[in-house]
Amino acid sequence: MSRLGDIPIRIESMESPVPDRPDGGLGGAIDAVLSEIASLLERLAKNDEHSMIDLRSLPLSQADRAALQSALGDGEVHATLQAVGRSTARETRFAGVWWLEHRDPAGDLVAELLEVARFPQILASAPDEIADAAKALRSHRRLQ
Amino acid sequence: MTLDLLGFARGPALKAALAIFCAGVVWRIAAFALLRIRRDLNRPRTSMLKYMSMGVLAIGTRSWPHPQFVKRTGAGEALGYSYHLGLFAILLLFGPHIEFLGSLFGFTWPGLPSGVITGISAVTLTLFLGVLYRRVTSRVIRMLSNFDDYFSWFVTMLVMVTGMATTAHLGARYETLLALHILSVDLLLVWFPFGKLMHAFYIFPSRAINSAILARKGAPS
Amino acid sequence: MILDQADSLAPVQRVATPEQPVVTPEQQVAGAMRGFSHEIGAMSAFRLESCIHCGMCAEACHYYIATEDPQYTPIWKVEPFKQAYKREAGAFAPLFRLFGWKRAVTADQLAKWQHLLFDSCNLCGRCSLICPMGIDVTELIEQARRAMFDAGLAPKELYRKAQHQLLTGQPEASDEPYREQLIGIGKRFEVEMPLDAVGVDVMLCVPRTDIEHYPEAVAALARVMSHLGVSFTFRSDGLVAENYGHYAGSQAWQRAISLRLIEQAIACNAKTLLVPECGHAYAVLRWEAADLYGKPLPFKVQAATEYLAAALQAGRLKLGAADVGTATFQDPCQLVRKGGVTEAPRQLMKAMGIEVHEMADNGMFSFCCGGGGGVVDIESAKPLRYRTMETKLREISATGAKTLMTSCSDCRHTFDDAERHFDSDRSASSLLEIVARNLVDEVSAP
Amino acid sequence: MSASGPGLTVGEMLRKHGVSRRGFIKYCTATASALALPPWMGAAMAEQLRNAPRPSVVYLSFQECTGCFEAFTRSFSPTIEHLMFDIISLDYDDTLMAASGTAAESALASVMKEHFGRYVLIVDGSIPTGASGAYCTSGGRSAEVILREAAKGAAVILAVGTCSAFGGIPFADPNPTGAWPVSAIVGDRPIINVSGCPPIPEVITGTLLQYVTTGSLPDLDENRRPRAFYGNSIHDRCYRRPFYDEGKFAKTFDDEGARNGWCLYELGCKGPTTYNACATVKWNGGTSFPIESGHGCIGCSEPGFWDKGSFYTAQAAADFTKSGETRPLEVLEFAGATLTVGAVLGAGSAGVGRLRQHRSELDEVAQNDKGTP
Repeated sequence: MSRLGDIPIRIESMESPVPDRPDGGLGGAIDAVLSEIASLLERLAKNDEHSMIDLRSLPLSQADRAALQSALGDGEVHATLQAVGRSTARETRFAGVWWLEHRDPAGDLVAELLEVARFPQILASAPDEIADAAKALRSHRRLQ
Repeated sequence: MTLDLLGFARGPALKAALAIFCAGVVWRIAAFALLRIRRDLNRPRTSMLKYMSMGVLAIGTRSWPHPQFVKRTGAGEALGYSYHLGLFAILLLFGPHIEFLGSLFGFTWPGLPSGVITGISAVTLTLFLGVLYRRVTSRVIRMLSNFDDYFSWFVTMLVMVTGMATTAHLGARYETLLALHILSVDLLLVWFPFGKLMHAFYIFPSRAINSAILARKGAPS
Repeated sequence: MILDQADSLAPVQRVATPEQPVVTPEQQVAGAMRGFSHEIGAMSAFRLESCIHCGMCAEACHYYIATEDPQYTPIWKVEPFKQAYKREAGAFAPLFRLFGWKRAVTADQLAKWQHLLFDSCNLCGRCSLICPMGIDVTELIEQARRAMFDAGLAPKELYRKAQHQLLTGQPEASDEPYREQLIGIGKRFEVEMPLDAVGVDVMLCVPRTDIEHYPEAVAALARVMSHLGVSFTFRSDGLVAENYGHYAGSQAWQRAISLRLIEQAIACNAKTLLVPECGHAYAVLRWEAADLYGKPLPFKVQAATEYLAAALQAGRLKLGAADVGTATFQDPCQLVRKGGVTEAPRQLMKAMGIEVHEMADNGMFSFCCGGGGGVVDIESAKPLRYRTMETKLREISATGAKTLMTSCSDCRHTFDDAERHFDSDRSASSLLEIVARNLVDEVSAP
Repeated sequence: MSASGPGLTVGEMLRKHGVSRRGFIKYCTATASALALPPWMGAAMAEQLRNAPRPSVVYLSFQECTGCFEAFTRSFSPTIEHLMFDIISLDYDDTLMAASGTAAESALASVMKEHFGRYVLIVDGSIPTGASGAYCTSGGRSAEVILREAAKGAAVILAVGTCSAFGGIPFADPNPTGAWPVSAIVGDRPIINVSGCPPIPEVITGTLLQYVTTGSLPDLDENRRPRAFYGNSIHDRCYRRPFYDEGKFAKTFDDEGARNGWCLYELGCKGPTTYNACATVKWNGGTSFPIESGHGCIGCSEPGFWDKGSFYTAQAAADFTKSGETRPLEVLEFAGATLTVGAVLGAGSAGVGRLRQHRSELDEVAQNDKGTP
């Protein structure tokens, strides 16, 4: 190897730092996540306790993620937020299990979570903002 | 300039331990090998070539008891050999160990998957406990045993346990565990020339020389 | 001193031997340490160094097998030797002394080890076969025995016989000197007994056990030699094959006793010194005599069995069918495990058409009869010896053979003694006697 | 250079900038995710921060290369702008501030007086004490004097970068400037070490954020580093770890193993002994980290990292030769020397043994007759 150009270069995927398993099979990770979701749902049903799983903290391969997505499926509600970038909250076919994606203004994914709750907390309007809104509406031109 | 425990373990401590090991081993061997050797003036029954080769052969044949003895000592020997094999597999085929030895000898060789080594370690550890159990419960072995036997066992065990803890990251941080592991190796190296661990150097020459002397008389071994 | 007198003394019938000197415990320890120190050499040190305390040797020893008493572990029998070596002579002896890793040898210890080294070891060499480190344990025990002699702790029977042999040539006094007895045996069995001839091929010696208990074996030896047409002779001044100096552990006495035979063999210009059926006499002359003599012997030393087997192979010896029924063979330890004479007796038996039923442990694995190493002469060793013998006797019965044969008069004597003790009807026969009874005359020219 | 009016809480500041509560929750959630904090922390952080006052921050640079500050300014979440404008009040930073000379000096003095006992002090770089501190001065005062003075009124000190946390490169043997870490100079104030050369930008801002959020010291390890970021070794969280467990190692930087992304342990990766968040938070907005780019960890966030031998010597390797990297020739020399010593001692022992040995007249016989056949 005499010149820099001779060094072979291969771009590795940025998306998938965890190497896909050579056999293409699914790891036990998916089963573990699903069973975790199940127990979180049970707690939600029993104690109205809501909880979250940060998908980026889990060592999931691309195949794992796709498998998880297809295992959870699609439900009735799709919500889209426009707040410092676009976000979506999608209920899966399991009621109470929500798939959240947050993107920044440039459209890059900044957080991906599963929320186990009656509805995602981020959707609720904030009390202080409601108060502000009331004030704003009162001061609206038409009501004066 | 800071010298942490790990730096000490694989730096000055290792160097001192290796120095004691090398000098001690040669010292101990030379101290008896240079004693008087009686010339055997009696006529040999076979040629020198023959009895010398019988001696070399005995290195292999003594590895397992004669059929007549297998019932009485086969299990004990099997136990002994299996944990020795385990120890050697761990020492010579575990990646980081190859790296360590490579750093001393300047060449490396392929190893086994670390998971396999972990399995071997677990088995070896169990066998090693079995060895102690046997030493304590057998009346003969207990009588023969002295500080050397127990301490040599302990030092070897220490190396194994700290090694496994290091690989499994159990009990403390990796560098602390690694330092303890290397320190235990240092201890083993220091103890080596003074105790029975020396049998590592003796076993093959002992088999060969004793058997050659017997073979010179035409006697079996 | 005793040594100097010994050479000048002609063999006499009866002498008053000086009593074994009584020594103080301090002198015992000092003597033993002197002995250990003398025995240390590269090889013995290597053997002592190599032991890994695995205890396997116990499993080869008939004393341990019979009693399961750990003290009979072969390597334990040299523990004081090991102790002395590590403390006084090993590379790190100062450390061993400083940290007390090995204690000093004590007189109490030596007294206990007298039992372990003499009463409970036949020097049979079976343990040397089992050691995974390959250590020749027996060699160490012989060395430790010599140190015990220096400590003044040789068993009194062995000491007395050794000293008697040293002074008179005979281990024991007899009503009639062995030389006259030999002539008598010749007359009784009508065999020519050439005595003190010169310029012969073969010089013969005799086990005193045979003279005292088995005269036919003495006659048989002479008969076979005459039959082979070999020129041979006995020597009045070198008659006794045994060496009690060796048993007692005195190298000086062993040397003086061996020298008698060596000098006689040289005096008659023999090409071969033939050792009759006596295991330890063979080992002492074959494997130790030259070292004590200081140079290689100018003649060959051979055991009668291997000599006869060689003659058989060469076609010089023809044997007829022996009428002994089925037989089993007791391998003398010193012949198989020290000299490799394993096939020779079997060739002879085969030539006589004897159906041999081997014992479970035969050849190189054969158990000692229990009498070897001088043990048969030690009174205090008797109870243990009989107990230990049971293993051997069981193996013999298990073969179902009619005749028990051996080629060692000490084995034979031990079995016959057991016959009386156990009140059994099994005596041992001499292979040599059976060979002598079945000589076939039409021998092809040599 | 105060970026905002004093007295406003973070929430008020945000609303002033038109950021909705949802936007802020989302922002905090993304931050928590990027910092590998538990997901509920995002919402909790948003809630707390909204009502928290914006603390005053003083940033002092000493014997350093500005790499840490460069890293600080490149934080993706929270971004430095966001942090500076919304969450903290960066009141003194000699690299960023427009003011200079006496104006800057007096700005610092007034912040220290006004916010005494409440401001956050960030220190970047080691403190040289050699030559009476002449190696690093500002306004005619040595780094040590400035630090001691600034430390007095600090609520907490963030030692950012390995130099200020553990001494770093200036502190490495032979340490010509007599450099020391902050913890060696200041003993009576709480110190949080944010080590790394440089530290991960998000770890700097995240630690700051965490302090602002909770108002108290985070859980620290024995090196006073936040466990949230320094709790795991690189090795434990490394995506190449499965290869280590399988015993698959790259042997050189351009072999098959390297191309297949195998473990870099044998190429000297210090991942097993290095505690940092590189493997989880990563660099450049979560793009990559050194191991992902094919180079082993050099252990820059550990005390004494510059003195721990070659970056390319495996962790398991022996380390006792002068070169740092053990060379077989040196080992041979070493072995030869020790073996010779052993042989001499052994021969001595044997000689003494022979002299002390008891000899009998028989030995003389054997001795005299030796050689004659």
